[in-house]
Amino acid sequence: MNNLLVLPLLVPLFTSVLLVFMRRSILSQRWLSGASSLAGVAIAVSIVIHVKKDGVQTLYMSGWAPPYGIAFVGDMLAALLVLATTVVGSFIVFFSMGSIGEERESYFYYPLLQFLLVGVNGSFLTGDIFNLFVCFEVMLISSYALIVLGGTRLQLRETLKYVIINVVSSALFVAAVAYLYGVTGALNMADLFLKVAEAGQGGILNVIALLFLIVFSLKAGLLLYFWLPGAYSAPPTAVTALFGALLTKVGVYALVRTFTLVFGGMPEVTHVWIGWMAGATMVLGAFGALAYKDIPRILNYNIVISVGFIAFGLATANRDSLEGVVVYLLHDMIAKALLLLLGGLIIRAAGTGKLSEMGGLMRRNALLGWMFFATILAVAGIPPLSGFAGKLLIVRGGLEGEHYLLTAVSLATSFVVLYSLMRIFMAAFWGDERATASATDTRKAGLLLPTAGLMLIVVAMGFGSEWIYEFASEAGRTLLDPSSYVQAVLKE
Amino acid sequence: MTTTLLWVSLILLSLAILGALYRLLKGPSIADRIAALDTIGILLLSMIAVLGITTGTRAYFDIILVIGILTFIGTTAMARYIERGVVLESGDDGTNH
Amino acid sequence: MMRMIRKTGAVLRLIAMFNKELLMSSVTVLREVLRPRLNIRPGIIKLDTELRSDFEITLLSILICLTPGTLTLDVSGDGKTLYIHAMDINDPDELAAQIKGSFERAIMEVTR
Amino acid sequence: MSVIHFVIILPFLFALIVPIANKILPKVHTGWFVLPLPIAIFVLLLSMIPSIENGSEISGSLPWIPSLGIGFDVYVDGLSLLFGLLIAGIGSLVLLYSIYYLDKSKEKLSYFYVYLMLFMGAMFGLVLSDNLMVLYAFWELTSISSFLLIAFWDRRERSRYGALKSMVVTVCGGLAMFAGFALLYVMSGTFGIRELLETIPQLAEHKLFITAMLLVLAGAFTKSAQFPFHIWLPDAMEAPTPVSAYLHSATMVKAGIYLVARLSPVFSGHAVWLWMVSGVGLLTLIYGSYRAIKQTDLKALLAFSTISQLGLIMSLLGMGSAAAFYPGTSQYLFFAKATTAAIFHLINHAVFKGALFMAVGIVDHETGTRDIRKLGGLMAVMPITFTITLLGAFSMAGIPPFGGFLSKEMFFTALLQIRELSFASMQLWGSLFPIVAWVASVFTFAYSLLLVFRTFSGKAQFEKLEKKPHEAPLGMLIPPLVLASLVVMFGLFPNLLSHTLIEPAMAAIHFTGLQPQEQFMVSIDMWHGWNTELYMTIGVAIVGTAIFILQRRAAWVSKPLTNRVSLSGAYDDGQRLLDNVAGRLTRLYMTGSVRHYLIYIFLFLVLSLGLTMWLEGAFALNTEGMATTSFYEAVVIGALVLSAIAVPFANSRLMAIILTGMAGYMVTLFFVIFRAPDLALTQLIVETVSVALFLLCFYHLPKLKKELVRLPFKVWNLLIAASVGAVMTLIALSASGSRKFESISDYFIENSYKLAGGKNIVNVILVDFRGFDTMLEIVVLGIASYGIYALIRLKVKEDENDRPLGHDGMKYDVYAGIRSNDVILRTVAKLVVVLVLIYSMYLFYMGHHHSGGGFIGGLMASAALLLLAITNGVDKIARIVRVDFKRLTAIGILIALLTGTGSFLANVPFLSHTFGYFDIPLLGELELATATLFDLGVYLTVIGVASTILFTIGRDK
Amino acid sequence: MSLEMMEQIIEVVFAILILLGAVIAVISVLGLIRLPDVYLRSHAATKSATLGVLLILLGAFFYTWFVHDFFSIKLLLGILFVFITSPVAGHLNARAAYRSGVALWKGSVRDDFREAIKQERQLEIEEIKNRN
Amino acid sequence: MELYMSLAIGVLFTVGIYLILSKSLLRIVLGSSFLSHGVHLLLLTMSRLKTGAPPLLDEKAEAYVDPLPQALILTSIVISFGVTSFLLVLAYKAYKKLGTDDMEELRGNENE
Ligand code: NA
Ligand code: NA
Repeated sequence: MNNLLVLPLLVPLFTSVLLVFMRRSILSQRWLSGASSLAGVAIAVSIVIHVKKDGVQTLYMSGWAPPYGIAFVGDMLAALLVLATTVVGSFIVFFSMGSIGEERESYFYYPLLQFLLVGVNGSFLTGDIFNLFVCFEVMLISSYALIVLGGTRLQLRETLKYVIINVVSSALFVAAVAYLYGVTGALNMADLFLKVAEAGQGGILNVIALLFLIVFSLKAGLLLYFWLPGAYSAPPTAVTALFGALLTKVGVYALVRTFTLVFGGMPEVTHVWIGWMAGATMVLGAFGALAYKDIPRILNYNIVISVGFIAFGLATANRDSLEGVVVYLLHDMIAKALLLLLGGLIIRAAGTGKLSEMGGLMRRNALLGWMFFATILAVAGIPPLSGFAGKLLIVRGGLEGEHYLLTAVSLATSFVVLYSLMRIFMAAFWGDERATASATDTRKAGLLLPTAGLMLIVVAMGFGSEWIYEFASEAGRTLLDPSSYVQAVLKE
Repeated sequence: MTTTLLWVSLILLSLAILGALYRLLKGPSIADRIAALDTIGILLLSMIAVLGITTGTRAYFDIILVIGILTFIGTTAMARYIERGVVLESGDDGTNH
Repeated sequence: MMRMIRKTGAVLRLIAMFNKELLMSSVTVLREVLRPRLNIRPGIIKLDTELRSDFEITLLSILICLTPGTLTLDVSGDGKTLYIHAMDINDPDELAAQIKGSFERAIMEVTR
Repeated sequence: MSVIHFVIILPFLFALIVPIANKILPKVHTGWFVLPLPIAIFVLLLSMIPSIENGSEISGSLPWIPSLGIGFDVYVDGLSLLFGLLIAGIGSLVLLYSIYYLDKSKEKLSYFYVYLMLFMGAMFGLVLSDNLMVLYAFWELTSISSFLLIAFWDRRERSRYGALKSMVVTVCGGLAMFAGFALLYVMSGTFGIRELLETIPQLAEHKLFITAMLLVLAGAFTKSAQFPFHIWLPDAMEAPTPVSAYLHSATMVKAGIYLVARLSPVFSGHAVWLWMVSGVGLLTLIYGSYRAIKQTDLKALLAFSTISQLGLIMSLLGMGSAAAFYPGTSQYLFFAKATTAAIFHLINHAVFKGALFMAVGIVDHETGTRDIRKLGGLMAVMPITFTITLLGAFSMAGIPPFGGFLSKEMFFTALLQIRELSFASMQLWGSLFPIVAWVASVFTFAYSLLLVFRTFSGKAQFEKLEKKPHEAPLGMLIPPLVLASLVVMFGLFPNLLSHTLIEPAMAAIHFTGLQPQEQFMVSIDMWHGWNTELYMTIGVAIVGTAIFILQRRAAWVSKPLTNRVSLSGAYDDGQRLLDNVAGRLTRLYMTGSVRHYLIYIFLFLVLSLGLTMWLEGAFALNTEGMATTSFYEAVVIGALVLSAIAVPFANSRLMAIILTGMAGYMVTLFFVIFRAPDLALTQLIVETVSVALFLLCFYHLPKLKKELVRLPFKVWNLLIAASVGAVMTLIALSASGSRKFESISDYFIENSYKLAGGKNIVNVILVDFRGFDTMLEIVVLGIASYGIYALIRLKVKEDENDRPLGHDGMKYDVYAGIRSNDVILRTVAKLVVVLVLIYSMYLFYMGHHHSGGGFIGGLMASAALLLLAITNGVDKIARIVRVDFKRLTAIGILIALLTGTGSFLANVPFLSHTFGYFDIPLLGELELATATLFDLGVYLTVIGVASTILFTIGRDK
Repeated sequence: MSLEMMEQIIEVVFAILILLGAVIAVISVLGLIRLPDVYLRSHAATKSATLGVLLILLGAFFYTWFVHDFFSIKLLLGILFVFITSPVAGHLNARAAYRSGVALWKGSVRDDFREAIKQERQLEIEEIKNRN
Repeated sequence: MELYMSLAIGVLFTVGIYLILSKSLLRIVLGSSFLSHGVHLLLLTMSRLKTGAPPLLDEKAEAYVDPLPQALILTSIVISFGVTSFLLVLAYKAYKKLGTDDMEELRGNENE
C-alpha cells in the first residue's frame, strides 16, 4: 500500500476541479496551476526515490488486491515517465501563462491541461488494462477539448479528424480488451502475464496481441500516424508542445508495457511486426519531414520519426535497446516539448510558419536562435546533449540483435532529423530579415524563461547521462525480465 | 403450460417488434416512424415484463418504468423537432409568443 | 366529508366509464384492423369544450386519446376547442355530443 | 581531470567568455582576447615532446557515462601530439591573421571567435580522446562549428548553401562512423581506443569486421574530402579565409587522416583496408589535382588542391598499412616507410597550404577578387605576399629544396615499393599506383605554377579590380611568413621533425608489428642519388610546365572534361530529387481526408490480423459450452441487424437518428436477455439522451443529401467495412472458443456483500472494487461537458476572413407549430418531471443493493430536466433552476474525490470504503456506506454534465 | 382442489392474461402496418400502449404477486405512467404530423382542423406585416 | 448464442465502419455509435453468455452471470456517451463555422 502512487493523478485532478471554481479569476488560476505543477514534480521525484530505494511500488485501489481490484504499479519506468510528464507539464503551464491568452484562459484552459496530466499520469501508473483504457479516455477527451479550444476554422477541421480517428481506435481498444478477457478472464497486467504465459501465446493470443499493437500504434503514431501532422498543427503552441511531448509517448509507453509484459512471449511474431512498422514509420516520417517547407509539419513529422525510433528499440528488445528505449523516451519528452515550444516561438516571431516567408531572425532574437540550434542537436542525438545516450543504446542494441537494416534506417533518419530541422534554422535565422505583418515580439521573459529552463534540462540530461542511466537501467531491467514487476503486484 | 404460454407471448411480442420495425423503416412520414418507435418502446417494455417473469427477476421492473419514461421523452422531443424544427427553444416557454 | 365521498364516487364513475369505453372501442378497432378490406370513414372533428382549467382539458384529451378510435389532434390557442381525429365517423355531431355527454360531464363532476 | 582536459575545455570556456569580453571592452578586437590561448597550448604541448619522445604517454580520465563505456578519457601519444601541435600552432597563426583580416566595425566578431573556439576545443578533443564515443562527439562538433563558420556571412545564399552541404556530407559520414564505432563495441565490448587495440586479434575474426571498417572509413573519407565525398570542400570556401586556412586545409579535414592513422592498428593487415585507403586516396589525388587546373578562383583552386593532397596522404597511410602483413619481420619497417611519408607530408601540407591560403586571403582582401582571370602582375605591389606564395607553391609542387619535395620523393618510393607486396593482389594491380600518382603529380605541378604566376606575374590589370592593390599590413603578413619560413626550414632540415614528432607518431600508428627492442628510426635525406623517384620528379616538372603553358591556349586543358556529369551537381540533383520524391509520396497518401486515413488503418488491421490469424492457424470454432439460442432471441438479433443495416439507406437525418436509436434499444434488449439490468437501464437512458442531443445539434442542417457518390466509393467502403466486421467476428469466435481460464467473477459474487456491503454486484464493482475506473469516468464526462461549453461559447478572433467554406449556409424553415397550444404536454410534464426526479433519487439511493446507482439516477434526473426544458424553453429553466451546472459537475467530482481522500488520513489505500449501520437521531438505524457518498458524487456529476451539455447547446443561437 | 392446483390455475390464468395482451399487441401492430395514414396508424399504435400493455403488465403484476410473492409497486407505477404519457405522446406526434403537412388519407370524410390552421397562419402573417 | 452474437457484432462493426467512411458528419457520428454497440456486445459475449441470475444478490440464485464485464461495459457506455456528445457538438460547431458537413470538403491540406 502506497498512496503516494496516486498523488501524481490526484493533485492535478484536485487542481482542475478547483480551477473550475476560479473561472473568473485568471490570476488565481495561474497561481494554482503553477503551484500544483511544481507540487507534482516534487511528488514524482519522491516516487522515483522510493522506487529506487525499495523497488516496485504498488497501490491497490480501494484496498482490493489484484486480480480483483485495480492496482497502481510504480516501477521505475512508470516513475520516470511520470517525472518527465510533471516536468514538461510545469514548464508548459508557465509557458502558457505568457502565451495562451486570456480568452482561452477563462474557458477552462488550465483545468483541461491538468485533466490531461491526470490521464497521462494515470496511463503510466495503472497496472490494469481496462483502467488503462479509462485513463486513455481521460487523456483523449482533454486533448479533444484542448485542441479545439478557441474554435478557429483550422482547429475545428483538424479536431474533427482527430476525434473521429480516436473514436475508432478507442472502440478497437475495448474490443481488444474484450477478446483478451474472453481468453484469459483477466484484466490485471501482471495476472495477464501469468495467464498468457500459461496458455501459451500462440494462436489467437497473437492475433489479439496484434490488435493491441494496432490500437497503441494509433495512439503512438507508429505507422498509423496519419492523423498526427494535421491535428498537431492546429492548436496554440503550448498545446502542441504538450501533445507532442506527452500524448504519443503514452501510446509508446503502452506498447512498451504490453509487449514486454503481457505479450512479451512471442517476439518472433509480435516484435517482427513492430520492427517493420518502426522501419516504415521512420522512413515515411523522414519523407514527411523533407516534404514540407513549413515549420509545424516539419516538426510534426519529426515526432513521427522518433516514435519509429523508439519502436525500433522495442522491437529489438534486448538489454541495451530496452534501456535505450527508456533513456530515449525521457529525452524525447523533454526535448520535443522544447523543440515544439521553440518552433512556436519562431512562428510567432516571423508571423508565419512558412520557411519561404521568414529570415534573419538571428538579428532580432539570438537567444531563440541558439536555443533552437542546440535543441536541434539534442533531438538529432548529437553528444553530449540529451538525445545521445538513448540513441547509442538503441543503435547498439539493434546491432547486437543483428537488426542491421533497421539500424541503418534509424541512423539515416536521424540524419533527416538534423537536416530537416537545420533547414528551419537556416531559413528562419539566417539570411535577410523577413517577417509577415502578424509577427510579434518574442523577447519576453514569460516565453523565453520556460524554454530556457527546458533547455537547461536537456543539457543537464546530456552531461548527466550516467545519472539518468542509473535509473533507466533499472527500468530496463524490469522490462527485460518482468518477474519483479509481477511479484510486486501479485505478492507471490 | 405457463412456460409455454409465456414463451408464445414472447415470440408474439418479438414478432410485433419486427412488424413495428417494418413501419419504422417504411415510413413514409417521419411521424409514422416516431409512432413506430414509440410502439417499439412499449413492446419492449412488455417483453421485458414477460422476461422478468420467465427469469424470475424483479430487477427488470425498473427497466419497464424507465422505458416508459424515456419513450415519452423521446417521442416528445422528436415530435417537437418535426413540428417546430427545434427541440429546445430559447424562448421563455414552448409557445414562443 | 360529503364532498369527499361525492368526489370519490365521481372518480370511480369516471374510471368505470372509461374502462367500458376502452374495452368496447378496443374491440371495434381491433375488428376494423383485422377485417380483410378496410371499411372506415376517418376524419377530424371539432369539439367545443366547456372545460377551462389546464388540468381538465388535459384529462379530457388523455381520455379521448386512450379511447381507441379517437385521438386528440390539437387544442386551439384559447383552449376552447379540441380537434379530434376519429377513426370512423358516422355522424360528427353525434360523436362530439357523445364525448361531451360522457367524458366531459364525468370530468366536471370530479373537478367542480 | 588532467592538464590535457584543460587543453580541451579551455577553448570552450573561452567561447563563453568571448561575448562577455566583447561587451566589456568593445574597442578591442575580439581576436586579441583569444589569441593567447592557442599560443599557451602550443607551448604546453611542445613541453610534452621530450617525454613523448621517450615513449611514455600522458593520460587522464574523467568519467561521463561509465555504464555505457563512455568516459572523457584523454591521452597524448606521438600521433595526438603531432595533431595537437598543428591545431595549436596553425591556430595561433590563423588567429593573429584573422585579427587583421576581419574588420572590427563590420563583422559580428564575437560570433566568429565563439565558433572558432568551439572548433578549436572540438579539434583538440577529437585528437586527444581515448574513447571512440567522445571522439565521435568532438567529431560532430567540428562539423557543426565548421557549418557555422562557413555560414558566417549568412546573408549570402552561397554561404548558406556551402554550410549546409558541408554539414550534410560530414554529418552523414559521422553517422556512418558512429555505426562503425557501435559495431566495434559489439565486437570488442569497449569504446576505449587503447583497450580496443588490445582486442585486435579476435576482432578480425568477426563477421562484421569489414562492415565496421567500411563504416569508419566512410566517416574518415567524408571528413577528409575523399572522392566522391569531396564535393563539400570547394563550397566551404565561402567561409572567411582564416577559416579556410585553418579548418579546411590544416586541421579539420585532417581529422579523417587522423582517424585512419589512429585505427590503423585495428584494421591494417586487411586487404580491404589496404585497397580502400590507398585506392580512394589515389583516386582523390588524381581527381583533385585534375580539377584544380580547371579552377579560376584561387580559393577553389586551393580547395581542389587540398582535396588532392589529402588523397595523397590517405594513400600513403594505406600503403603503410601493408606493413601489417609482415608483423615482426624486417619487411615491416620497409613498408612502414609509407607511413613516415604520410606524416611528413601531413606536416608539410599543413604548413605550405596554410601559407598559401593566407596569401590568397591577402590577395582577396587587398584586391577584392580571387579570380585569376582578373589578376596578374601583383608581384610588383605585393612582393612579400608573392614570396610567400612562391615558397608555398613550390613546396606543393615538389620542387627542391622545400619540404614538399622530400615528402613527394618518399611518396614515389612508397608507390614503387608497394608492388613488391605479395598480398592483396598488389602484384597484379600495384603497378598502376605509380602511374596514377605520377600523372597527379604532373597536375599538381601545373596548378602550383598557375597559382603563383597567374596571380603575381604577367600583365597587371589593376583597372579590373575593385581596389587599388597594395601590400597587406604587417600583422597579416607575419603568420604566412612564419609558415613560409617553416616550409624552407623543413626542406633544409627535415630531420628536425624526425625524432621529435615523426618517430613518436610512427610508434603510435605501428606499435604492434615491430620486432622486440626495435624502434622507428626516421631519417629523411635530401639526396638519394639518381633513382627512379628522381627521374619521375624531373618528368613531372617537364610535363607540368608544358601543361601550365598550354593551359591558356588549349581549351581541353582548361575546360572540364564533361559538363554532363558533375558530382556536385549530382548532390544538388539528389537533394532536389529527394525533396521531390518525399513531397510527392507524402502528398500522395497524406490527403487530409479522414476517410483515406481510416481506410489505411482498416486495411492494415484486416491484413495484419488476417495474416496472423492465417499463419498462426488461430481460427477455432468451438460451439461447445456456448449458450443456446431461443427463437425470440433470434428474432431480436434479426431486429438489431435489420435496424443497423437500414441506417446507411436512411435518406433523412431524423430517419438515420431514429434507426440508430432503435438499434440502441435492441442492444438494451440484449442486456436484458443476458441479465444485465444495470446495463439495460444505462443504455436506455444514454440512448434517449443521445437522440435528444442528435436532434438538438442537427436541427438546422440542410436536408441530408443522398450521398452523391460514385458506386466505387460505396463498394470500396462496404468492402473495407465488411472485412473488418468479418475479422472481428472471426476473432470473437476463436476467442470464445479458446477460453482457458475461469473468470475472476466468483470472487465478486462471494464478497460483494460480505466485504463491500452491497448486493448489486455491478454497482459494487463500479463504486468499490473498480471504483477508481468510475472516478475517472465521471472525470471524462466532466471534461466533455467543459469542452462542449468552451467549444460553443468561446470565440477567438481569427485573422483569416471568417466566412464559411461551403454552399448554402443555414436555412430556417418556417414551421407550422410555432403557435400551437402545449397545454396538454405542459400539464402532464409537470407531473412526470416530479415523478421522474423522485424516481431518480430512488434509483440512486437503492443502487448499492438493487439496480440503479449514481449514473442511472443522475441520467434519469437529467432526463427529467430535459423534458422540463422541452416543454418550457431553456431560458425559463435557467431562471427557475438557478444552478451553475458546471460547478455542480465539479462539486460532484470533488465529493467522489473526497470520499477517497479520507483514506490518506486513515492510512488505507486510496478510495477504500467503509460501510456500517449507524444510529442516526430521528431517522433511526441507517446503513451508511462511504461508497454511497462516492455514488452521490457520481450522481451530481452526471446531472451537472448532462445539463451543462443540453443547456449549452439549447441556448446557442 | 388442492392448493397446488389452485396455484397452477392462477398461474395459467395470469399467463393467459399476458398472452392476450401479446395478441392484442400483435393485432395493433398489424394495424400499424395496414392502416393507410399516419393518424389511423396512431390509433392502432395507441392500442398496444393501452389495452395490450395493460393486460401484460397487470398479468405480470399479479403473477409476481401470487407466484413470486412480491408486490411490485414499480410495475403499478409503470402501468400508471404508461397510461398517462402514452396518449400525450400520441397526441403530440399526430399534431406534429398534421402541422408538418402530412396529408389525411384520401378516404377521410371530414377535416375541421384545416380551417383553424389556415386562420392561425393568416394571423401570423398579419402579425409579421404589422411588425414591419 | 455466441455464434449468432458474434455474427451480429460483425454486422454492427460493418455498419459502423461503413458509416464512418461516408462523407456526411452525421453519418460518421452515428457510425461511432454502432461501433460502440458492437464493442459492448462483444464484451458481453466474451464473458460467456452462460445463464444465471442477474448479478443482484437479492435474487438468491444458485448462479450469477459474470458481473465484471457488465461493470466494464457500463463504464464504457458512459465514456462513449461523453465522447459522442463532444463529437456531436464539434460537428455542429464545425458545420456552423465551416458551412459544410461533408468531411471530404474538410481536407484542407493545401491551404495551410
Ligand atoms: Na467501472
Ligand atoms: Na461506471
